[in-house]
Amino acid sequence: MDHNKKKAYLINTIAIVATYLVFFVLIQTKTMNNYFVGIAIMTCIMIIMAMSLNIVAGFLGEMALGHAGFMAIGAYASAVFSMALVDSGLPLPKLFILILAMIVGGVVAGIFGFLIGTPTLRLRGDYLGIVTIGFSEIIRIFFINFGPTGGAAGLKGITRLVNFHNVYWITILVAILIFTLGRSKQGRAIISIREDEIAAEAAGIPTTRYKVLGFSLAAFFAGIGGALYAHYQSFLEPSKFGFMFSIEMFVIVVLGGLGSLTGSIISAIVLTVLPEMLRSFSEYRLLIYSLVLIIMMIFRPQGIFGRSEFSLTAFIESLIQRKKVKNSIDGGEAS
Amino acid sequence: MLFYKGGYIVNLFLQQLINGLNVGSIYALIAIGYTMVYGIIKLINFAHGEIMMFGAYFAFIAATSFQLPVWAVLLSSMVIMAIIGVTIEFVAYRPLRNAPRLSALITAIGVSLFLQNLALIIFKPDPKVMPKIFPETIYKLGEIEISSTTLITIGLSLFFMVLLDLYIRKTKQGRAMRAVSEDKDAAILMGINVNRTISLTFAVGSALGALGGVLFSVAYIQVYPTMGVMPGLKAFIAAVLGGIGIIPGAMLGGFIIGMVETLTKAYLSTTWADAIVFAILIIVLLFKPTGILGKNTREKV
Amino acid sequence: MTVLSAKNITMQFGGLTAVDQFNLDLSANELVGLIGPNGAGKTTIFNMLTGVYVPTVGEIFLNDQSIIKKSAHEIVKLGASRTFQNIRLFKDLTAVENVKIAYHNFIDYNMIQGMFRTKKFWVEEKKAQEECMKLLDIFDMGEYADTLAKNLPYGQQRKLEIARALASDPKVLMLDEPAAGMNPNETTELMETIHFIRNKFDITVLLIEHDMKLVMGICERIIVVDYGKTIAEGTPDEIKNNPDVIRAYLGD
Amino acid sequence: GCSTSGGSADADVVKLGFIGPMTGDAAIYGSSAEEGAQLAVAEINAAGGIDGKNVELVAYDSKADQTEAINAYNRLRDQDGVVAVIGGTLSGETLAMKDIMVQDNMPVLSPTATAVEVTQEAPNVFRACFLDDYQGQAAANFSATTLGAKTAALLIGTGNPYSEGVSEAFKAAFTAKGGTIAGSESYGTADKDFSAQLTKIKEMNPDVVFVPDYVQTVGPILQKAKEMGITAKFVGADGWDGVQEEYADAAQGNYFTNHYAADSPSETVQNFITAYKAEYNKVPNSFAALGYDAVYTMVEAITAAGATEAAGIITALNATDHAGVTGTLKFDEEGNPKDKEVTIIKIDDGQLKFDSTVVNN
Amino acid sequence: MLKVKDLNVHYGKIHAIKGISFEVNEGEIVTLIGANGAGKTTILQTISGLLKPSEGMVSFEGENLNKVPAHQIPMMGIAHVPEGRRIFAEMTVLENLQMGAYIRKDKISIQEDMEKIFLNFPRLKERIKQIAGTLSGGEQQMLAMGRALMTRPKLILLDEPSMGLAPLLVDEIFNMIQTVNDAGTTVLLVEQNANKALHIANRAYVLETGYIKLSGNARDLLVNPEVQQAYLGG
Ligand SMILES: Nc1ncnc2c1ncn2[C@@H]1O[C@H](COP(=O)(O)OP(=O)(O)OP(=O)(O)O)[C@@H](O)[C@H]1O
Ligand SMILES: Nc1ncnc2c1ncn2[C@@H]1O[C@H](COP(=O)(O)OP(=O)(O)OP(=O)(O)O)[C@@H](O)[C@H]1O
Ligand SMILES: [Mg+2]
Ligand SMILES: [Mg+2]
Repeated sequence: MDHNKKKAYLINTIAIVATYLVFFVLIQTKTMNNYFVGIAIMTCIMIIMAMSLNIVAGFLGEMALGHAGFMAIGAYASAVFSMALVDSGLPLPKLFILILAMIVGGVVAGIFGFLIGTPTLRLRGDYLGIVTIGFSEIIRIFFINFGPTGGAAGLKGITRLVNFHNVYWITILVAILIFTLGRSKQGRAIISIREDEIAAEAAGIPTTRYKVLGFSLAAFFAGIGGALYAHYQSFLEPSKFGFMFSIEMFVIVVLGGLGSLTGSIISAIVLTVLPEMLRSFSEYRLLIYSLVLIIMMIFRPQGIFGRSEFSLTAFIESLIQRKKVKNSIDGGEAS
Repeated sequence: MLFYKGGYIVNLFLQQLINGLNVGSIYALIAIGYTMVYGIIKLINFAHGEIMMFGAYFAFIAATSFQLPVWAVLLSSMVIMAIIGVTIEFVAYRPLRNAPRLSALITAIGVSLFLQNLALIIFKPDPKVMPKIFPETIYKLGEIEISSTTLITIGLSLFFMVLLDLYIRKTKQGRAMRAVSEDKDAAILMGINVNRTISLTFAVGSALGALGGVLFSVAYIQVYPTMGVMPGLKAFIAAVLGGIGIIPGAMLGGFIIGMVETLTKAYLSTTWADAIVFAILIIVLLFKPTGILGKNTREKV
Repeated sequence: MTVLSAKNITMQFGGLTAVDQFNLDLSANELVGLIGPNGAGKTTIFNMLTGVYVPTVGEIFLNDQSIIKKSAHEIVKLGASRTFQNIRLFKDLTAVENVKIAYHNFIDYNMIQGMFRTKKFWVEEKKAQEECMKLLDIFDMGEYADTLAKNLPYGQQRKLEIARALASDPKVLMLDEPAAGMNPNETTELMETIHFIRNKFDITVLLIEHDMKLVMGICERIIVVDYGKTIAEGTPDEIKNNPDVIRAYLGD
Repeated sequence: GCSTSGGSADADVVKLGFIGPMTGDAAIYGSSAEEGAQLAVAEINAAGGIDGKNVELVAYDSKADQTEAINAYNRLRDQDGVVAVIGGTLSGETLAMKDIMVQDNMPVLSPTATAVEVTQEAPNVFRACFLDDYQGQAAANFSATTLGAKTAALLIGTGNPYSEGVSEAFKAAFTAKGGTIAGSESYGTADKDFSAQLTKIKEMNPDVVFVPDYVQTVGPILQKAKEMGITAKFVGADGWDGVQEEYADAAQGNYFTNHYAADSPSETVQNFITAYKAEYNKVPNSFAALGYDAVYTMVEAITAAGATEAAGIITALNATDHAGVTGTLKFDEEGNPKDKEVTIIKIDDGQLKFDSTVVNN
Repeated sequence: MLKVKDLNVHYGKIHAIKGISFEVNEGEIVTLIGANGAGKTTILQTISGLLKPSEGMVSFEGENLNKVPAHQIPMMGIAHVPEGRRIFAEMTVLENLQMGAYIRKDKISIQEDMEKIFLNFPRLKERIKQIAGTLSGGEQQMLAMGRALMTRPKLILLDEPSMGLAPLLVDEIFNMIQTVNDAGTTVLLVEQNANKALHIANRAYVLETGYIKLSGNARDLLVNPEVQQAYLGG
């Protein structure tokens, strides 16, 4: 048991480092140009957004359709903070500013998650969904009308602090944290609410508290995603954080499988890269994209991975296994 | 003088109320379609706004290219959209009948995007101007003006609401719809043709959506590919506000949203109008978690 | 010593009085049956005792502490837990996870420690796993630990629900028709299990059941309700021969 | 060396990039500008291209979304190897790309992005349209002087920087000329129902109502205003172009500021209109005209530079003196059009009639 | 009347029914008994068309049911009281009963049947306007039974009708089954309460994980030591 766990850790660590090294080499040798790097960065940000949304939609089982709102809060809060920090002229290293900005973005968004979640989480299902849409629209309208952050014209002049290297490791860190959250006492409590709220109460879970916790955590990580976004784009426009963007994130989560973090990751990659691949189809692009969406859902209604996680260890083992079986058959024939 | 001033303020207010009633009745019609489909398969049919948009395009074509009379314009658009609605259900939603609800929601989003972009390719992005298909007269009630279009819109939505509500509550087929919405297998055991019942619901819902689309485009003159998005969202909010799945609720919600929106623009702030609509929705839901007419049934354990 | 007591609790739904000035006193370590015709209000009594419903009138004390208006999870923490008439498991979780969720209050690490997997996390999780496995073993369910609840046979699901209710270390355990849907053999087995856990955990058991073999077989005291009111109370033998009970409930 | 594996290898074509919204709510702007631009490219190629090399316009949809725009731009640069970019079409998307464009020193000419910041601190970024405040000022001057208006009401699209920017300038200039702003009303970008605002404007009874927005918004506003019996003159900005088509009745007798007049005797203008109609079977709007001019200007600069290398093109752009459909285009040191004259158009009988020109001092 | 031949049913990869054959003759009460998960519910659901068999066939009065769409099966005269009752929880008691009569046209006879049901279950009459979902467990069971009878079936499939019922009602339900049967309705009964089931049944089949293990006359099975040991509690 423990041995297996150690093996899994090792394999996953190797895979993470190896993936990074591949990208590192590709970027250093300019095999991968800025266009691809840009897509890779956006993909990482979308992975964070999808995983954080998965806390609410997958773990908690609530239909949250306003994730872009929290992302907006995180983006604006962190941007205002980092702009002030840069203006102050303190000689701080870039990465340090970025990390501080991320924390600020995450915490502010988390606080909003808490404030919004506390009164609204007693609503169920579709009613909660509509309320989350409502809040995120209110947030967007606020930024459109709020002069100090540039209003509708947007907030300009944010220092670009994000590059592939830091965003990759931050994404990995967020992924690990959300993963371990799901497998902790707190995560189990949140998941039990999804399974059956009344039973969860009867099992002694303070459901309201854990709902708010799940909601705030999701908002916190969305805020981090927003902070990264702000410091990658260096320009923020309120219109970006509209209803369709929330929907886009929601689609990623459902397509990957509600509750499956690896699903979110794969699906975020597919759905960020796919539209880029379709770019040359110009106006047919969204038509194809929507068809792909419908067809994928029809053939895989529970999402790519359902509720389970993709396990690299198990995958490798099954590969080895198959090879062994094949070998033994081969051997059999030879003898 | 003072009296005159007071009367003038009241008139202005009444005029704004009528403006609100007009928008509201369109939201109400669209919301009824949402609510019906939701009622039966618990699916937020995100494509409903696009059904509305296509309905408007067909009416536009019927009115301009074929020069059909009003009733034929309305009828043809409603019939065509009913067929398209049923087809969409058959192709995109039926395979997901037993899938998790959120998956069907994603399909609905897919269908919505698909239709919108299809319209963009077929009809191009520039708005078409909807001809005035209703005889245009302005009625004056003292200082207040009501156009015939407004009256027709309000009348039609009230008519359909009452009709549908009676249908669903009182007729056998209506009961069958509710039975299907609650438990499909049990409905089959009663001898109900579930697929046909669902198709029928989609047909009715889509026809109403189309009608809403036509009225919307007549009231606001234009037909364009993204026209369904905003009214679709507002109508959805209306349906939720009134208590989703409940037809009079959709109607009530539609009128409330229309009123609130107009009065906010008139007396509070235009920029914040949408935010205020949402804020009211949220506040109402906090006090009445299942919408205004929603029953607060607790799950029996 | 009284563990759980209800004073004149009444529950009204609209015009319907489902439970009417009902009184209850449970002593430590008792095994009490609550029976009565369908719709008599038994489940509703459970719902009030466990905080699912707030009584329209009346008072409830658990270990001399009023639990009226306390939420369900607080009452669990104070020592009363239950099972449901229609099984309510966490269907997509494994059996052991179901139990661990109810063991929640005895796992001691905070969220940060959990996310960063400190030493404390590992120690506590190991303890939780062991304790929950012990509970499953009591019900002979060890082999099913990693099976998803929804894939368990019906009888096992019922037992898992009891195991889960025990994980919160209750003083009072309330079982709502635990034998429903079980065949006579399974019922007999369940009877033994209930007896066993009562003694092992030293708890009070309140039990709703329509299977007279089970009720008469293990209950020390039986309360009969009809139309929300107690109509009889006594030992199994007394109840068996009570004419009111025979007329309203048992039949002849 | 920084030669990449991108598609720039094809030496026989000169690739220009184009970015603008072609789907979604703002699709009309992007696609109009692209149509104008494509028309220009076709004409240029028919006339022999750039030193015999064909020009190719690679156009990508920005979906009016900043991330999309950045991706599109990155792709144009890295994958398609364009030598210059026409775009973006909207201010927002252009601002989003600006930083990277400046870093790359990519020659950029936006046909239609009107926000002030677009060209600031960006020596490589130019634009073909005049700025928001420029035409707002012109409209105010025209209203006060030519129309003799004493009071004006404004109807502003909030959340739309264009509408806000032009209104702001109008307000300032109109008051400076001694006029009074009777009040201003606003609406959101997605609004379709203007009855509440117009009911209030009717009560204000101003001489002039200034409504700087695009046709699809202005049309219904004018229609509604007419239905409600509002008699004030409506004045607008270049977004009105096209209003004579579908809303002739409602727009009758009103004015707007524009980049060019379709009934201008200028041969360039008439040729453009004829060609555009032939190609797309509709009348061009000012987005199309600006897209068209932008391509010609850029191609002239590339030809003048004699090479497809950025620094040369930018130098050449700075020396531009192009007589286009939308007037003579020269750039000031910031990259904005210099002394561009604003044309005042009157809508009359479903036609756009040249009324006068205004040059702000 | 009802013939099941070589029936195989799968849930995805799970092979729940593995080649079962049996029949029910007109006027009989036949009972299926067996442990949890033996496949009793699955068989009933296949008969009423809710599940499609992977192999084999079900025929009713000579007609192959596999070819009949599920919603037409009630019209042929088969009613099904499903496991877990499956009443329409948000409708009133009355509306539930009306749903049972969905396939019938004759208003007068519908009314008569309803009165009969109220006679058997006076509790339902008391609660006629109540939302069915708020009924107690036993009340819901009565409603489910009443609803099925409203279709006027020739054959009624009962899936654990006594589950959760008070002893008095259990007797009543079994009496009712007898009455219904006496009135000419054939009954296929699935029960955990094997003792009672075998007492009223003519014939019985004993199921074990997808197979028929034993079959025969109900009286004989009642005294069969194997059955006593496994299903009658000793
Ligand atoms: N939420 C509710 N709304 C309305 N009536 C209710 C509600 N819950 C229960 N009732 C009614 O209260 C009465 C008591 O119900 P309860 O479920 O407590 O009965 P019970 O004794 O548990 O019966 P059974 O043995 O059949 O489970 C019933 O008549 C039921 O219809
Ligand atoms: N929806 C389903 N998906 C997968 N397997 C199922 C499903 N329903 C039943 N099964 C399996 O099929 C087998 C037969 O189940 P069935 O419900 O028919 O048994 P039963 O005899 O009615 O049991 P019970 O007495 O518990 O009602 C069981 O092994 C069960 O686990
Ligand atoms: Mg009960
Ligand atoms: Mg069964």
